[in-house]
Amino acid sequence: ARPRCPAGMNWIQGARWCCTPCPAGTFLSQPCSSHGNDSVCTPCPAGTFRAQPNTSPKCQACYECDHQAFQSVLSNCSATSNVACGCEPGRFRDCLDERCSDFSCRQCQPCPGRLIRQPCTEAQDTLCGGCKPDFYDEGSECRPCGTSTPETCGKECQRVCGSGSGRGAGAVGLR
Amino acid sequence: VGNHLPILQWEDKRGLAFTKNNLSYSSNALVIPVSGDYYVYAQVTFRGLIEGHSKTNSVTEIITKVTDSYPEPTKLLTGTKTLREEGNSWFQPIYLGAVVSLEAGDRLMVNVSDIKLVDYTKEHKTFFGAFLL
Amino acid sequence: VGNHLPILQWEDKRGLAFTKNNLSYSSNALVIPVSGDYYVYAQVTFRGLIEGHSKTNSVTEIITKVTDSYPEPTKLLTGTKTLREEGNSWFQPIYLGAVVSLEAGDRLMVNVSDIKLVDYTKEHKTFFGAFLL
Amino acid sequence: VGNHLPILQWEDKRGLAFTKNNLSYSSNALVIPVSGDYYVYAQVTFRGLIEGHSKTNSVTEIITKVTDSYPEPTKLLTGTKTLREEGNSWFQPIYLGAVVSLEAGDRLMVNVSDIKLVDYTKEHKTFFGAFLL
Repeated sequence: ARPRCPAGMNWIQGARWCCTPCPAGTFLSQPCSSHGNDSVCTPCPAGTFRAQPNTSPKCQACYECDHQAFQSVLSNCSATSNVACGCEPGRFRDCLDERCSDFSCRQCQPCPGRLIRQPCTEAQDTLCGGCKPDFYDEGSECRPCGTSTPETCGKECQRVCGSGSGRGAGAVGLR
Repeated sequence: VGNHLPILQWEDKRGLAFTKNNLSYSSNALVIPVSGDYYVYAQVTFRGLIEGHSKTNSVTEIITKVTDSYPEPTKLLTGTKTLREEGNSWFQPIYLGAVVSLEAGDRLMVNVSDIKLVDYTKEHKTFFGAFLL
Repeated sequence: VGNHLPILQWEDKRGLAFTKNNLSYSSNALVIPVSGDYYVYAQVTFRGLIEGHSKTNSVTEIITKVTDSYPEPTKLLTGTKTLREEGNSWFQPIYLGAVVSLEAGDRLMVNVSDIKLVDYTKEHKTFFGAFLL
Repeated sequence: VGNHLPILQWEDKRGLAFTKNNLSYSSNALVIPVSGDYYVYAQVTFRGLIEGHSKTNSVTEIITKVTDSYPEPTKLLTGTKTLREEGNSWFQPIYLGAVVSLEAGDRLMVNVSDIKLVDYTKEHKTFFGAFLL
């Protein structure tokens, strides 16, 4: 059975006594002597970290952001913290599950012809609202009044665009 | 930030289960008796819930280490799989195994994404173990 | 009720296959030479049949023990997976592995849900083995 | 015909990774120091690409041996699985492990069907190793 270490000290299996932990950002490269407070701590090598005081023989490997999934680095891995990943601009997190430790970054939907009820954020896609002024609802799309013709302008189109639809048709054409 | 997924409980004496050479089981964890390299493995069979309300999109199994030398759990092995199962009667086993360096006193646990989805009914479908090299 | 799923036959000499230290292979089974704890493993790659009539809903692999001390086979490890494969050209590997306590003379076999679905064409896709710890 | 699938690169020192007893890692391969029987294993977690142009129908992982005694790589273990994933954010782990007889100087590598589909972001999701029995 192992004796209990005083508060703030860790039992070291190899040395078989208690040592003061190394600070975050370092690891225990050599256990203390029996005095307990002379642990040899070495900085975490590049690409590794320790976020908390410890008596670990090694540091943890940093994660990497998944660039193939359009993740971006929110904060780089440092000696005391793992990398933090987010989404590239114009994208939001599509989480694998509630914890969202695995996610890919989907493009925010543009809401063509619609009002934006809530802009796209890191955590959530754009929330589209109703049709913009001068756009009428056609099935699941919002179409500009300018593109409708008397023949194609149904009830909703007439309600939004008025009977003289096609207003402002002007010289629209392919160039 | 630790890993707060539910921890599985295991049978360690009856049937095919056993512990020996001071490798013991307590509080849902295998306790490492001597420092060294261990082959650690676990299989979890996940299955759908007949009257499952929500659709399951993915299942995850993680073998985790808790150690005196560091205040947070460390993920050792992770198996995560998305599911495209219509209906609820589905089965999905996830096997994990690898060599890890462990210290005496370290504790090994198995975490899962949703404990309700684990098929605990048969010891040969869901199991967990380790041996010293 | 014993487990009457078909038993796979194995190659034990040619190519990557071998047996040694008196662990032998006979009548579709590995024969345990000395009592002890063994890591037993097997992978079966299942694949769809091109002109398969019926749709395959699931595949199952079981490592079974037959022992003199008990008249019925004992299931040691089971991997079972439901399938949602349209068409017939599908592949599904199932890997199993764990430590089990065995007696000298025990025989280990691999059973499968449907022998016609086993990809036996390449030794590196479907394999079976055990080693004494 | 040799096996020309892309070869994965590995971390061999940092985090959970380590090599010892003269089993070393160089040029994407584990190098076998002494002839004998080894348990060789690897897990690759594959995941879909968000704007993947082509739909992925299958993923394959192969543990391969290159040896001085033969000019072509030898496939030791293969895990191949078809995918029926609508959408692109899918995850699929493949684990392989078995005992193989190796010669000193043999080199072990992991090949995959498509390197872009490999989840390289976390050391506990994709890993590779071997130990002498």
